[in-house]
Amino acid sequence: MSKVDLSVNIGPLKLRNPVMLASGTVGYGTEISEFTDLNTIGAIVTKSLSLKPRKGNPPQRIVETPSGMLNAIGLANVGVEAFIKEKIPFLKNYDVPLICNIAASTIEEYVECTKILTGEETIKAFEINVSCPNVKEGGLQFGNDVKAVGKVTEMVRAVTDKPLIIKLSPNVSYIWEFADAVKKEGGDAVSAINTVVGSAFDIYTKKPKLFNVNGGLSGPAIKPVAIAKVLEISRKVDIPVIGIGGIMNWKDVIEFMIAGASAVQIGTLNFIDPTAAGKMVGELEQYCEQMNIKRISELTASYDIEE
Amino acid sequence: MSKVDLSVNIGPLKLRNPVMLASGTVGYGTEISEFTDLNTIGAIVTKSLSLKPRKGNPPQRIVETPSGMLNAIGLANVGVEAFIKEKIPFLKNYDVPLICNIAASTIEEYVECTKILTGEETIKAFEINVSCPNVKEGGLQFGNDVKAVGKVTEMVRAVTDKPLIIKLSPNVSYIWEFADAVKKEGGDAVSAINTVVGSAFDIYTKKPKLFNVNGGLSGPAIKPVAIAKVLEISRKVDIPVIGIGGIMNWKDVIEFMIAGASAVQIGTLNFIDPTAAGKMVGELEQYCEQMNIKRISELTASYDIEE
Amino acid sequence: MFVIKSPVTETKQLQENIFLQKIHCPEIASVIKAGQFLNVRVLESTYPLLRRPFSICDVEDDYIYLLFNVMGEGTIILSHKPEGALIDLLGPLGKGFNTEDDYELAVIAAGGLGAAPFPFLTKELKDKKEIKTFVGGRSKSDVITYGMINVSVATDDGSAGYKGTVVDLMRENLQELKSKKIKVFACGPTPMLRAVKEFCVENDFNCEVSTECAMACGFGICQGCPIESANEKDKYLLVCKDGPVFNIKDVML
Amino acid sequence: MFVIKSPVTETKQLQENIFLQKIHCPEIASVIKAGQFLNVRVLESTYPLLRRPFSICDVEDDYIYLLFNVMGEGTIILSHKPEGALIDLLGPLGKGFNTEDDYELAVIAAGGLGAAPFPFLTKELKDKKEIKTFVGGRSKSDVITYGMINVSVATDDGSAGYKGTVVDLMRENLQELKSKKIKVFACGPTPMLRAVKEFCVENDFNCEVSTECAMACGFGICQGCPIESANEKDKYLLVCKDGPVFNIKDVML
Ligand SMILES: Cc1cc2nc3c(=O)[nH]c(=O)nc-3n(C[C@H](O)[C@H](O)[C@H](O)COP(=O)(O)OP(=O)(O)OC[C@H]3O[C@@H](n4cnc5c(N)ncnc54)[C@H](O)[C@@H]3O)c2cc1C
Ligand SMILES: Cc1cc2nc3c(=O)[nH]c(=O)nc-3n(C[C@H](O)[C@H](O)[C@H](O)COP(=O)(O)OP(=O)(O)OC[C@H]3O[C@@H](n4cnc5c(N)ncnc54)[C@H](O)[C@@H]3O)c2cc1C
Ligand SMILES: Cc1cc2nc3c(=O)[nH]c(=O)nc-3n(C[C@H](O)[C@H](O)[C@H](O)COP(=O)(O)O)c2cc1C
Ligand SMILES: Cc1cc2nc3c(=O)[nH]c(=O)nc-3n(C[C@H](O)[C@H](O)[C@H](O)COP(=O)(O)O)c2cc1C
Ligand code: FES
Ligand code: FES
Repeated sequence: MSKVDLSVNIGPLKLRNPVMLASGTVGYGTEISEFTDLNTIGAIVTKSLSLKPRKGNPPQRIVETPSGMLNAIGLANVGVEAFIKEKIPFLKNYDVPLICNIAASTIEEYVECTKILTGEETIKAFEINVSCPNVKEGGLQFGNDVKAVGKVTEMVRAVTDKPLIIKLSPNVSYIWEFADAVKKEGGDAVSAINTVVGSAFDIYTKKPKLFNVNGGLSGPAIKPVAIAKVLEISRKVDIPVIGIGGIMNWKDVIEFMIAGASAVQIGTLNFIDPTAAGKMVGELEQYCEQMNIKRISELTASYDIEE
Repeated sequence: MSKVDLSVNIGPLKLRNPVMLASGTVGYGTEISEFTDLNTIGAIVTKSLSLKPRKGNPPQRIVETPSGMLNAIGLANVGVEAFIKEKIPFLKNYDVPLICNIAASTIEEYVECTKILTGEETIKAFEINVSCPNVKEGGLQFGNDVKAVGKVTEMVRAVTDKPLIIKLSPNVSYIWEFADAVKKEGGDAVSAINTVVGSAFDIYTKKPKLFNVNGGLSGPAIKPVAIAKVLEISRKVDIPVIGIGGIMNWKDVIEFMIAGASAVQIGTLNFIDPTAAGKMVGELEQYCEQMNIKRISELTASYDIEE
Repeated sequence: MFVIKSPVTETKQLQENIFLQKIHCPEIASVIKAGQFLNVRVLESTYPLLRRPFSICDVEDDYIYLLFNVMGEGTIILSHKPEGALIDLLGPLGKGFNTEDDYELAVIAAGGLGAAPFPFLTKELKDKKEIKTFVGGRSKSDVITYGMINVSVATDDGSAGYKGTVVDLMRENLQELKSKKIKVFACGPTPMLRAVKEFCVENDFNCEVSTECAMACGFGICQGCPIESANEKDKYLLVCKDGPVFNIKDVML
Repeated sequence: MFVIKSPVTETKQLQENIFLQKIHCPEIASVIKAGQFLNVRVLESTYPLLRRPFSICDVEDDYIYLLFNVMGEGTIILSHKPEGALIDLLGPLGKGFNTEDDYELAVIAAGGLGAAPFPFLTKELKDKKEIKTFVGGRSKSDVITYGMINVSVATDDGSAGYKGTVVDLMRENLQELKSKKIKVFACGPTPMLRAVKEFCVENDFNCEVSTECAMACGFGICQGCPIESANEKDKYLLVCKDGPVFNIKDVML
């Protein structure tokens, strides 16, 4: 047995270690399970689910940028019903906490999805995506409006007793205000950050490289931004934070935890090295041993900042 | 003589070409003049000037990040007075439009600086930095508050007839609202973007890598973000935009212009290749010739987006 | 599927801009099929960040071959890999060509770098079927015939072979093609694939095309590579997982 | 100042982790002075984005030498440059050592990689002044004596030479140092430089130190490299432009 306690609590949600797989970067777990033993990671978050299946945006959906990538997938997903029928059975084979990420165009749809899913025993928590910048009719207004985020939290809270995480948009002036609204309305934690709005043009055709024009920037390019957002929330609001954005290795995980994260999610890295998340767990343990840290949770918000 | 007309207008300000050097990345022109013939570039923007000299932040002020860098210089500058006495005489030797960038902690200080400088014939325009994230006592509140930005524009407008550019912060929900306020209050143009707030921690000492904790992210990492912001302003507000953020070569210049920029500024690249900005001008001309573009200004907001 | 670091054993410049790279990778060599691809991480760095997809060009014992042209940063780096350098491969990915159908003559149609998957397909087919290959390019220097047999060449500018597109050339040979039970295997730029599709639909030829799309993951987790399904309305298939080889009946090009 | 691409002609591994790189660059070789530095772009890529500063280690005809240890991405890439590879140099930068003062004995104090500027300084001084060199490191493998003369070694763990810091060793030799008119030239980690300063102030020795700081530009335009002035209150000097070599009287360490 290891001398280091790698388990972490995100409010009422207990994970065996802080390394989760981020929404939209592992589908529903099937493909990644060929590379990473899901039983070794902290939790898996599904691709954003909506009430009905979504086709997603036409191509091109992906553009590479310096140390990052833009995506405009358009929340392509199988819908809540097919998820329960076709995807949950596979995930039942694993002993890994399943977190359902939900995206919707209206508050009612968020509530409806949660109601349907909350009865599923396999689902251990909900992550509400209020911040996906790619869906034109919805998403963005929620993510950028403190009141709407508060309202979504309140309404979803009313229909589930499971841990409730709100995933925040970085594309706002003060992210802590959103975390504060989540806390006030009974949310258990926030995830920070979703992707940063970005765009790119082809200089010969003058067309946007993404069909959707704007996309979400992810990957190491945004890590400093994500660290600043996690720190901002951590210093201002007493709520657990899940750190996300550009994590490429175990060092980045530690950096997020120091800046205030209770756990982290691995996103874009899964595309580049689908074995990486699993491997990090052991490396985190080594760091803790080397630094004489008994419980990894001690790292959360352990920043040494002179005031 | 070239067949391509490279000149651009930024409201009342006419430049011989769209390639400007960004504030804080060329000091007051002395050092860069050893590498780039200032007479060949579009304009030079000074390091942000404040009423009194500023010492700036203690080290560490610079951190490299993937395809980017964080800086927390703290607006170190010689102050308005020394600028006039010691720096303007050097710049008088060149036939390059000099744009004075001003940073301040109060609206009164902005006005005061502008009043003092507007009499200097060498100064061709003002760029008001409302968005520097590194000065704790000032700056940030302006940059994130639409009313304050409107107010600064109005007050500075009242004391100068020279072209007035407001440099906007990207760290806001809707940058177009700020551009709109600038336009309403009589500003001639906006510059977008200043740096994106970011942070980084050392995982062994748990200290922030920057003394100031937060810094401004610049370089190619932020280019997609800057492109999206320029596009947002261009689609919503009828005001000239100066595009800034992560430009590494002439292709990036074209991309910014297509997305809506009338001209651009080169920042971080000056540190890496101080000859680059000068070299771009010829490359822009070649592109125009190849694409059969008679005036480079035709490129501005020439994006081909299906609605 | 493997994520594996394997040594480059040879990088040969076939033509201006076009490279053939030999890699020692028994794990992948022993299982990969023609039409499948690998997603290659060219540097252990954040730039380029994403892997680059390449068709499997050929397999020889424990060795695999990639055929690529230098497009941008990723392929420049790849082309400079010295002997012995490790490259990080993810694969085999996607569905390969279905060679098992009922036909006598395999008709291969390659446009430019679309030649990449065909040396291996040729090897897989040559003892079982007759093969006729049509290779096109803008100009002589774009025509790649490496590893293919029974080749007719077309160039847009007439600098080699027939003057016209590869599909024009196939049309010229229509009688011969109609004389046997054939299956067409095509790979090349999308406009060419559209022309191939039209040609095959007209003549009721069975046809598989290898498609391309910008990709992030290459194995179905990012949803980055949609291609419209021809069978189900309002549904996208994934190029990386459901393809890259599709029967022309199944996708909208 | 030049921005110039010059070919690496040799990369020699001096010790575990420590490399000496020879570059053909007559432009810089003919003007650079000991204590000045170059800012090196290791790749034409956005990662690593910034140049990396390196002291000029030595100059020989048209060739310059860099001495570096492998720290991270940048120095890894540099250490792998094959013969003939071009690297992009910006320099000469900063102010070098002032060797012209009035003294008989030049006392060189190097800690670890702080040895880098001293082979060239030694060459500049050796016909004009007497030289005594103190070199320290944590352990034997950190001690670099390349290109230096009249060397005494100190290691923290006693695995080579004197057991203790390089300043402890200088203190041991205080009588000898006091017997002549000396000037101390020091380079190494900041704690070492502080100790050197203290030692020199105590004994009223003239002393110049070569300092380090995270840098972006290296030539005075980013304001990224402040060091507190000892003469003017509330003023920073720039390590890259006003330094990296400072007289200990002029800066707070
Ligand atoms: C299934 C598949 C098989 C392929 N097989 C081969 C092969 O065998 N030989 C070969 O030379 N090339 C092949 N390609 C194309 C090859 O992947 C690109 O040429 C390569 O990625 C270029 O990388 P680069 O860094 O040199 O170019 P850059 O232009 O600098 O970068 C390419 C960027 O564009 C994106 N991209 C790649 N392909 C496309 C596309 N079709 N449309 C839009 N964006 C794209 C990539 O994600 C990457 O970010 C294949 C592509 C696919 C999808
Ligand atoms: C004037 C000067 C002269 C130097 N001379 C030499 C020399 O001759 N030999 C040698 O081996 N090293 C020297 N160094 C240190 C050398 O620049 C770093 O070791 C090198 O940048 C490491 O790069 P890397 O990418 O391998 O390491 P990484 O750790 O991956 O990257 C280094 C990063 O840290 C920053 N950085 C560099 N130096 C420092 C520092 N002192 N404090 C904080 N951050 C820093 C850089 O900007 C860079 O972004 C010198 C530094 C300076 C300022
Ligand atoms: C291709 C792609 C698809 C994504 N889809 C979703 C999604 O459906 N729901 C969601 O909440 N976040 C989604 N994200 C955001 C990620 O979960 C994560 O917040 C973001 O990518 C930043 O982390 P990274 O830099 O590690 O990728 C997606 C990201 C990518 C790259
Ligand atoms: C070291 C540094 C100092 C800067 N100082 C200023 C400043 O004083 N005033 C200002 O308006 N912008 C300042 N900026 C922001 C740049 O002008 C520019 O908006 C930003 O860096 C984005 O462009 P880039 O990615 O091309 O660097 C500074 C940027 C850097 C990197
Ligand atoms: S490339 Fe990721 S799903 Fe196809
Ligand atoms: S490193 Fe830029 S001013 Fe010194």
